[in-house]
Amino acid sequence: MGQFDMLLSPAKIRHVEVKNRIAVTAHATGLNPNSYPSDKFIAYNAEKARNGVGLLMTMGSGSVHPTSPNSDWGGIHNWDESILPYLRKMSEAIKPHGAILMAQISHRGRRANRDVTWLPIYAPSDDPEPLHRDMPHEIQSEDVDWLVDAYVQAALRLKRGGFDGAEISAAHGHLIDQFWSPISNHRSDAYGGSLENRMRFGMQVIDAVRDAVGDDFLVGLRMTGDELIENGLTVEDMQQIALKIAETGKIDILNVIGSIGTTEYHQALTVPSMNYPAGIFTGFAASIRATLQENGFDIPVLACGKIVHPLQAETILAEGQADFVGMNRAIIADPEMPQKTMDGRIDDIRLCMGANEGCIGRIYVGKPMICVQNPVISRESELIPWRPATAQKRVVVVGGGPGGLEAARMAAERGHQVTLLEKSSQLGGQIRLAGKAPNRDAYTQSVDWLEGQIRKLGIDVRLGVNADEEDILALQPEAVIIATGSTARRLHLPGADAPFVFTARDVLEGGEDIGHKVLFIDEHHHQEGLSTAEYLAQREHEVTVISRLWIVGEEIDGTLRPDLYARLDNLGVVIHPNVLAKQVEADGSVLVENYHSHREWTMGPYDAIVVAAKGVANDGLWKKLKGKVPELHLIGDAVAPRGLHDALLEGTRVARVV
Amino acid sequence: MSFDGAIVEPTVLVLADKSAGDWSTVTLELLGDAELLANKVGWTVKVMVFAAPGAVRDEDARKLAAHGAKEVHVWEHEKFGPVLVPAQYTHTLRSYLDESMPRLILCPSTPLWVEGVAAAVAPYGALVASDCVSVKLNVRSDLELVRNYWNQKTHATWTFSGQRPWVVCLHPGVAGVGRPNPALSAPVERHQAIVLEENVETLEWFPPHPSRLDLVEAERVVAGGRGIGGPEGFAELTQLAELLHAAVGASRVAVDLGWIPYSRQVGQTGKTVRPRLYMAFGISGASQHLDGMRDAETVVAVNLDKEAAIFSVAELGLVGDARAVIEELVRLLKPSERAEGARAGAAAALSNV
Amino acid sequence: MALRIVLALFTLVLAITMLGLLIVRMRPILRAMASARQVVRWDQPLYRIRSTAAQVFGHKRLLRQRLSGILHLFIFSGFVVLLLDIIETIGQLVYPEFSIGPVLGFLVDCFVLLVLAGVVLALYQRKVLHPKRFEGSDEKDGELILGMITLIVVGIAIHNSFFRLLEHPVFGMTTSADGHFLSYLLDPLWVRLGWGTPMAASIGYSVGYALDIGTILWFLAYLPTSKHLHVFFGAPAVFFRKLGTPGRFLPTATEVHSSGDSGISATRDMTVQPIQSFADMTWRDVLDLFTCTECGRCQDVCPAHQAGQPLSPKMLILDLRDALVQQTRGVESSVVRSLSLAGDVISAETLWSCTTCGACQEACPVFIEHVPKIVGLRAALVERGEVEERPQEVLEHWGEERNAYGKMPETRPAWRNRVTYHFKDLRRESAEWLWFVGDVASFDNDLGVARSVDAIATLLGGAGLDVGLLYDWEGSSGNDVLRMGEYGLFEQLATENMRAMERAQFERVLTSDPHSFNALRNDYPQLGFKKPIYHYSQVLQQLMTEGKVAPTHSLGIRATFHDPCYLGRWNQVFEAPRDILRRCGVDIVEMPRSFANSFCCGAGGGRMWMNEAGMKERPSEARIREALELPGVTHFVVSCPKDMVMYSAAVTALGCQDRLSVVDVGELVLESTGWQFARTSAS
Amino acid sequence: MKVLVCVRSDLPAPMARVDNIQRLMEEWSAEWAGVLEPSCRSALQLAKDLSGPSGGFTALSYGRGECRAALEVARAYGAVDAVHLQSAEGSLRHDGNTIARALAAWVGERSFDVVVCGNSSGVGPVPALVAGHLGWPVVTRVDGFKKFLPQDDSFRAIELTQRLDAGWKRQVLARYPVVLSVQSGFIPPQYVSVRRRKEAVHGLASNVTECELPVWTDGHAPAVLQALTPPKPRTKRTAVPDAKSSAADRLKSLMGPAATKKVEKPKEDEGPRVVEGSAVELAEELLRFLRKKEFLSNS
Repeated sequence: MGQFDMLLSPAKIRHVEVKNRIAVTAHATGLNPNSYPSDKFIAYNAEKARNGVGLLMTMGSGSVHPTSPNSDWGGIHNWDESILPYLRKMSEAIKPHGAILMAQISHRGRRANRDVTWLPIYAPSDDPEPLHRDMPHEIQSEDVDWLVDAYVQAALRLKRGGFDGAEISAAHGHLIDQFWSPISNHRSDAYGGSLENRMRFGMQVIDAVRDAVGDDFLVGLRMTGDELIENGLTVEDMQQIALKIAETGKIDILNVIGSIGTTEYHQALTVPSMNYPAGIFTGFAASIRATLQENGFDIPVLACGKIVHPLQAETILAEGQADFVGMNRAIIADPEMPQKTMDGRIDDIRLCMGANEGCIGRIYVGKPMICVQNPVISRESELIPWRPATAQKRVVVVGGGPGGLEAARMAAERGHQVTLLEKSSQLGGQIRLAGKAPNRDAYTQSVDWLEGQIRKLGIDVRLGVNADEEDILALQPEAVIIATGSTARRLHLPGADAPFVFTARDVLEGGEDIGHKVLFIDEHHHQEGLSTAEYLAQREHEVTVISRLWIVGEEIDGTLRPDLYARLDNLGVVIHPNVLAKQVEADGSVLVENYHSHREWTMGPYDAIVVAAKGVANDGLWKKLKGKVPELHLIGDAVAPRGLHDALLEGTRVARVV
Repeated sequence: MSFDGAIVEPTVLVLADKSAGDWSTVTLELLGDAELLANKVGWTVKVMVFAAPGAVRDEDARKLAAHGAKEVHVWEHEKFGPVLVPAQYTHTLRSYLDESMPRLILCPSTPLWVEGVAAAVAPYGALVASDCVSVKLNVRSDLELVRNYWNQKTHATWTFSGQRPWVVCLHPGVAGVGRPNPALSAPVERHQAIVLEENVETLEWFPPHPSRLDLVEAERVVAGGRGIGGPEGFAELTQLAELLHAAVGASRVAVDLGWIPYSRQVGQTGKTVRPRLYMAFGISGASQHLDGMRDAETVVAVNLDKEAAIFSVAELGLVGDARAVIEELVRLLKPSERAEGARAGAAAALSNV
Repeated sequence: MALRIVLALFTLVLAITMLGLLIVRMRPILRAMASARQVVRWDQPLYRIRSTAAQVFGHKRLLRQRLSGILHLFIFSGFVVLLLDIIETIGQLVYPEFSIGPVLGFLVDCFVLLVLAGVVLALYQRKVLHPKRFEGSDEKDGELILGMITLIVVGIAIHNSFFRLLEHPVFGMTTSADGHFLSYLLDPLWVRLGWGTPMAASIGYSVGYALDIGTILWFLAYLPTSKHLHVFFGAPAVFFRKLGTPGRFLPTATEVHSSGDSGISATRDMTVQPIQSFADMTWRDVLDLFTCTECGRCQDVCPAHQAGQPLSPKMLILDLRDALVQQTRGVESSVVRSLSLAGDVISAETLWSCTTCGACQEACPVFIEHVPKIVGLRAALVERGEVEERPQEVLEHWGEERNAYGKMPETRPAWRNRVTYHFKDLRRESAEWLWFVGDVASFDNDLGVARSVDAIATLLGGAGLDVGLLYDWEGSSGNDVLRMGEYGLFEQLATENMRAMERAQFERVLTSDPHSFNALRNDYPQLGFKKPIYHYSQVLQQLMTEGKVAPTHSLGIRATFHDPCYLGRWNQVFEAPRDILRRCGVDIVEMPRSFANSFCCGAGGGRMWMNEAGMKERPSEARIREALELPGVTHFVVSCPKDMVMYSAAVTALGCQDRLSVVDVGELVLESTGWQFARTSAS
Repeated sequence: MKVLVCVRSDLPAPMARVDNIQRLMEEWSAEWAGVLEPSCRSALQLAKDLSGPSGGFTALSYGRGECRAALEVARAYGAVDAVHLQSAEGSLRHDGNTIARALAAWVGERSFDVVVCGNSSGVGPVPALVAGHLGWPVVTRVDGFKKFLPQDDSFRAIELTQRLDAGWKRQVLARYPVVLSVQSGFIPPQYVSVRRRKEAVHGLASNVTECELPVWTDGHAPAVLQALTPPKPRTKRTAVPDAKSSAADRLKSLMGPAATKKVEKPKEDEGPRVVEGSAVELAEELLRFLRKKEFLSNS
C-alpha cells in the first residue's frame, strides 16, 4: 500500500478529520431540472461517497440569491427555506458513507443569466460579462448588506441541512472575484481601488458567514491561483489575498484553481481538457500553500485541475503542493477510483482522458452531464443493477472498436462465452485513428482500458479476421453482436472522384501522398474535421478550411474548441465559415458558394482536397446474417455513424440483454 | 549578543555541499531558507565550503550568491578529496566558531554533515536538530522547526530559544530550489583548512562500486532479471550502475540462475529497498519482487513484454530488449576520455593520501 | 565323533569371540541411547504389536517399491529360515538324530533358493539399475552383506547335502527323509565328483558348517558397524514409533509422563530441546541413527534434495551416526569435541533447506523420524543466533507484530473489506465457528490467495454458517515458527492465541491454512487447547452433504489435486477435498505423487521466507511439470494459501498460465454454486 | 578494552504512526517497554565483537521505563552490566543535546575505551555530540572492524572500516578512547531467540543499575517539543510562471514546450507511461526522463 501513503492518509480541516485526501470539488451536473437537488443528483453524490471520497463538495455555484439564477444549467438554488428538506435528504444519504460533506455557495454577479428570473444582474462595475454580454446593474453600497446576508442564509441552511461545511466561491469570475479583479472592478469607493478595498466585499462575506455558522462548521473558500488574463490577478496578488484571508482565521480550507471564466478561452481553461498538461494549476496551489506556511498559517490547501491519476495525486501531496486533491473528472470517469486505489487495482481504473464532451461541455450548453467513456454515469438506475446471465451462451462479437469491446466485456462479465473478431491487427477501431490527430492521443485511453479488461477476462480475441457469414456460422453462435463500424463517406460533388480528393481518414491512416496546398472541406463538424486539418498543418501543409456552418467545428466541445482555434491560427490555417463547396474542377480549384446568399466563386487551385464527413454505416454483414442466427444485434456506427459514447452505450446495453 | 562570553554574530552560516561536481540541490535549498530567515530579522547569510584547492571556482561561488549567499568562505586542503569525511573538517569548523559564532548554522541532514557538525558544536552547547523539514522564526523570534520522525511517518515541531547557537540540518529535497537572481554577487574568501588526523588515521580508501553499495540504503538501484540474459548482462548493468552512482540489484530468477549473488536480491525473499530511483531491467515484476521495491519513489522499467506487471508500478515503462537498452545507456553516459582521465587521476590522488 | 567335537569347539570359540565382539560393539550404542533423553512410547501396545507385525512380516512400506520390496522380502524370509537351520544344525551337532522334520526342512531349502534369488535381484538392482537413492550409501557394506548371506545359504545347502552322506557311515544313523530337497540334487554331484567318501564328506560338511554357522557369527559381530543393524533395531524402531497424527511435534502427556515431573508445561521445555549435542536427542533419535538401512528412499522423495540443495535426509542420518560413532569410539580429540552438531556436522545450509514436508519419514521403511532431528538442530542454530538475515527479519516480525509480514496487527482483518459477508467479532460476540485465517491468507498480496479467501468467505456466508473472527487477537499459529526451531517464540505465539481463544466464545475452529490447522490440531492440545479443529475442505464437505452448499451445475473440468503436506501427509485428510471436487463435477486425475506421497511445494517449515539461491529447480516448478504431463488437465487445485502463492508463481515462471490454472478448492465450489461475489457496480 | 554501548527503545516499525506515538508519550511512557531500536542491534553486535569472546561490555540506556526491552536484548547479547539513566519524562521528550550531555557526563566519570552508539538513519546527532562533549574523536557509520593491534599502553587502537558519502569507504586506525556509531544493518546482528531473551530478563532484575539522568541546568532555555503531527509535506519552491510576465506568456509557460512546437511529442504528464521503440530511442527517452526528474544533470 505504501504507494499511496499520503493520498490515503487522514487529514484535519479545523475540527473535522477527513479520512483521505481525495476530494471532489463542487461542480455543475445539469441533473437538477427544478434547481432542487434531484434524486438523481443525490444518488450521483452518494455513489462518490460510497466509493471512498474523503472530502465531498457538491452543488457547484449553488446560488445564494434570485439575482444569480442557476436553472439554465441544472444548478441548485439555495435561496430560501424550501431547499431544506432536500438538503437533509442529501446529507442523510451521503454522510453515512463517511465522507465530509460541503456545498458551494455563490453569487455569480455579472456572470449570472438574467433570462431565468428576469431580474437585473449585479456587478461591481457596469462592464458586461464578455461571454454573454448582459448588462449588469452596478452594486450600490446599500446593496452590500442583502448580498452578504444571502451568503449567510445559504450557509446557515447548509448547516441546518446536516452539511459539514460551506464553500464560498471566489473563483471563476464570480461576484467576490469580480470585486477582487481589476478587470471587473473599476470602482472608486471603499470597494474599489486598493487591494484592501477590492477585498472588502469578500471579507464582509467571510466575516458574516463565520459569525453566523459558529465554530463547529467548516467554511472554505474557492479561489483562482492566477486569472491568466491580461490585467487580471496574478499569482502574487493571490498570495497576498490568501495571506489576508488566512489572517482572519475564519477560513478552514482554500481550494485553488486557475483561470477565470470570463471568455470562451478562459471558461474552457478552468476545466483543462486533454489539450492541457495534467495538474496544470497545482503550481498555483503550491505557491499559495508555501506563502501561507512561510507565514505560519496552517490552512489546508486543495489543488485541482486535471488531476487524473492516483500516482499523480500522490506526488502532488508528497511534494507538499497541496493537502487535498480535487479529482472531479477522474471520479466521474470511474466512480470506483478511490476504492480501486485503496485496493491497489490501479490498472483497473478507467482514466479520465479530459475529453470534456460528456461532462462539462454538455453542462455549458444546458444539457445534463454524462461521461463520454463511461456509459453508466447518470444512467446509474438503468445500468448499475446488472445480472449474471441465466444461461451461458456462445456470443460472437464482430468488430473490436469501442462498441464491440464494451459489448464483449460486459457479456463476458455476465458469464457468457465470448469470441471477439476484429479485422485489423489491433483493438480499438476508429478511436486509434482519432488518437493520431494532434492533442487527441489521450482519446485512446478509453479503448486501452477496455482492451485491458478484455484481456483480464480472458476473452477469446481473434485479430486479423475479416469475418464473413460462413466464418460466423462456423462458430455456432447463440448470439451475434455486429459492431462493424463505419467507412469514410465521400462527398457527392461533381468532380469529387478526382485522385487528389481524399477523406480525413485517408489522411490520418497515412500512406497517401497529399499535396502541399490543401482545401479542407469540413462536413464532419466534430473533431475529425478540424483536428485533421491541424494534423495537416503540423506537417507543413498550407491549409484552408471551409465549412458551411458559421461556427466552424460546431460539434466540437466548447471547452476544446477555443484552444483548437488558437492552435490552428498559430499554424496559419485559414478558416472560412458559411462556405459550401459545389464542384471540384479538374485543375484542383473548387466552385463554392456563400451558404446563405448562394453567391458563387471559385477558390484555388489546390494540390489536394480533403473532405471530412460523417461515415457510412458498415452493416453488410448484419444484413447477411439476418434470420440465420438465434440472436442478432447491431450497435454503434454500424447502426448509424455517430461517436464513442453512442457505441459504448449501445455495446453495454446489448450485452445486458443477450 | 553574547553566549558564555563568546560573541554571537547575527549571521546564518550555511555549510555547502559540493560532492558531485556541482552544488548539491540541498545546498541551494538551504540557501533559500537562509535567505528567507535572514531577510526577516536582518541576519547575513554566509556560506562555508570545504574543498580541495582549486575545486571551487569563482563562478561556482557566484551561483551561491544568486541563491542568496552574501559571503562565501572556501576552506581548502589537499586532503579534501572527491569525498569529504566528517572528521576532516571538524577542527576547521571549530576554530572558525571560536572566532565568530553564527546565530544559526544550516547544513544538509546527511551523515556527512550531521555527525561532523554535531561533534564540532557540542562544546559550545549548541542546540542541534537533524532531519528537519522546515525552519522558521516565530513571533517571539524563537526558531520553530518541523522534524521528520520515524521514516517520515510523523512530524514533530520543536522550538529553539535562548542564546545558545542553533544548528538545523535540513532533509534534502523537501524545500525545493528557488529561482536564482543572477544579478547578485558575493565576495569569496579562501582560507587554509586544518586537518588533524592524529587520533583517527586513514589507512586505505575504497572507491564506490555498485556491487558493494548497500542495496537497502542506496538512493538509486538498477536491478536486472531474466531479461538481461546472463552474467555478462550483469557486468554491463554494473557498468551502468557505476555511471549512475547506483547499486546493483536483481530479481529472484537472476539469483537462482546464479548470475549474481543472493545478497543482491530484491523482493519478498530478498531485500526490501526504498530508493529514490529504481530501474528494473528485464524484470517482469512477480508480486514477490514488487513487494521488495514498491516503496521506491520513482520506478523505471524496461521489459520486452508489454504486459509485464512491472509496468503497473513504473512511472516510465520502456518496451524493448533490456540488454540492448543497457548497452545504449552505457554508450550514451560514458564520459569522454578526458573526463575519464580526470576521474582516474582523482582516484589515484586519493590512494596516495 | 571327533568331527562333531572339532566342530563344536570351533563353534564355541567362534561364538564366544564373536558374541563378545558384538557386545563390545553394541555397548556404546546402547549406552548412548541410555544417556539420551527419555521419551515414553508404550501407549496402545496392542496396536503397536499389530502394526509392527504388519510392517516387519508384511513389509507394508517396503513393498511400495516393488522390486526392492520383493527382494528384501526374499532375503528377509531367509533370515526366518535361518533360525530353523541353526536349531537343526546345532541340534545335529549335539545329537545327530535331531531333525526339524521333513516339512520344515523342505521349507528351509525353498527359502535358500528364495534368498539366492533375492541376492541375485539385489545385485541386479545395485549393479545394473543402480538407482540414485543409493548415492552416498556405503555400497561396499551392502555388497559384503549380500556376500555373507550368500555364504550362509550356500553353507546351508552344502552342509545339509554332506550331512546326508555322513548320516550312515559316520553318525551310524538310518537315512531319514528330512525334506532338504536340495540335498537330493547335490548328493549325486558330490558322489560323481568323488567326494562321497566319509572323509571327503566330513570335510565338505565341515566347510558347509563353517560357512553357515561361522558366517552367521561373523555377521553378528559385524552388524553393529553396519547398516544391517536394522536386523536388530528395525522391529523396535517400528514398534516404538510415534503414534497418533503424524503432524504432532510436541510430545504428549504420556510421552513425557515418566520423566518425573507432574505438569506438562514444566516438562515441555525439557522434552523439546535444541539438539546441541547427542545428549539432547531422545533415545529414539539415537535408535534411528543406527536403524537406518541406507536405502535412500527418503533422499528419493526429498524436495530439497531434488531441488539441488545440500539436504539429503539419508546423509543427514548417516553423518550424525558417523559423528556419534566417532564420539563413542573415544576419538575424543578436542577437535571432535568442539564440533557442533548443527553447523559443523550438519551444515546450516543443509538444515535450513528442509521444508519439513515429512516425505522422508513417510518413505522410510523403518520409521526413522528425520524432521524432529532437523528441527532440533535448527533450534540449536537459533539459540546460537545463527539465522540468515531474511528469516531473522521474519522471526522478529512474528515476535513483534505476530505475523510474518511485519504488518500492523490491526490490519489482519483487512481482507474482510473485500467481501460483503459480515463475520461476527468474536472479541465481543459468540459464534459457533471461529475462522482462524492465518498469516498468508490475511496478508499475502498474491491475487490467487485473495481470490480463494473471497471464495471461502462467500461460501461460508452463503451457507449461513455462524462464523466469527478473532480480528487482531489472532496471531500466527506458529506452525512454521516451531519448525524453524524457535521454540520460545512458538510458545509465546501459541500462548497468546490460546489466551485469545479462551476469551472468545465459540464451539469449533475452521482453518483455511493447513499449517495453522496442523498447529492448532496437534500441538496446541499439548498445551491444553481442547476445541475441535477442521480444515475448510472438511467443513465444505459437510455443508454440501447437508445441502447448504449445493452445486447447481457441473463444472465438467479435468483437474488434478495437490495434497498439501500439512493437510495430507501430516494430518491424513485426503478424501474431503477430493469428495467436494467430485460433487462439483470435477474429473480428478491424480498425479503420480499423490496422497501421502504428495510432493511439497517448497514453502513449508519457514522455507517460504528463506533464500532460494542456488536451487536447480524449485519444487513448485517440478510439481507443475508433473501436472502438465497429465492428459487434458486444465486446473491445478490447491487447498492451502501457501500452495496458491508458490504454484501461481511457478505457473508464471514456466509460462504455462494458458494451459494450467491454479485454483483453490473453494473457488471451484463457488463457481459450481453459481453464487456471485456481491459486485458493487458494473463500471 | 572496556566497551560501552548506548541502546534505546523504539516502536515496532509498523506501529510508528502519529496516534501511537502521541499515545506513547502521554499514556504509556512509564510502563511501555518498547523494542530495541534496530541500529542498536548492530551496535550491540559491534560491542560484542569488539569486547571479544571473554570480555563483557556495559549497556547504557536513558529515559523512563521504556528501555527495558533494549536492556533485555543487550543482556541477551552478553552485556555484563546494564545501566539505566532514569528521567522523569520519556526519552521522546528530550532533545539530542540533553541526552548527549547526560551520556557524556556519565561516561566521563568512568574509564571506557570505546563507546558504541546506534544511529538509525545516520543523521542522528547524539553520538557525535557525545564525542564532542567528551572531546573524543568519533568514527561514524562503522561497518566492520578489522583487527586489534597490540594493546600496550603506548598505542591502543583498532582498525575500522567506515562508510562515507556516495559509496566511498575508508579503513581507519582509531585510537582509544573513541566514539563509534553504526547504522542498522551495517554490522549484521545475530538473532536473539525468545528463550535467550527470557533468560536475560531473569538476570536483568538484579543487574540493572538505575541512575538519575543529570538535568542540564545552565540557565539557557532548552529545546522544547511542541507537537507531534501526521506528516504534512512542505511545499517545494515549485516553479510557477513569473507573475511579472504577460498573461499569454504565463499561460504558455504553463503549457510547456508542447504548445508552441509544430512536431508532435509524446505527452509526459499523466502518471505512468509505456513507450515502445528501438533500443536507442528507448535509452534516449530514459535519459530524458532521468533529466526531467533531476536524477541526471542537464549537461
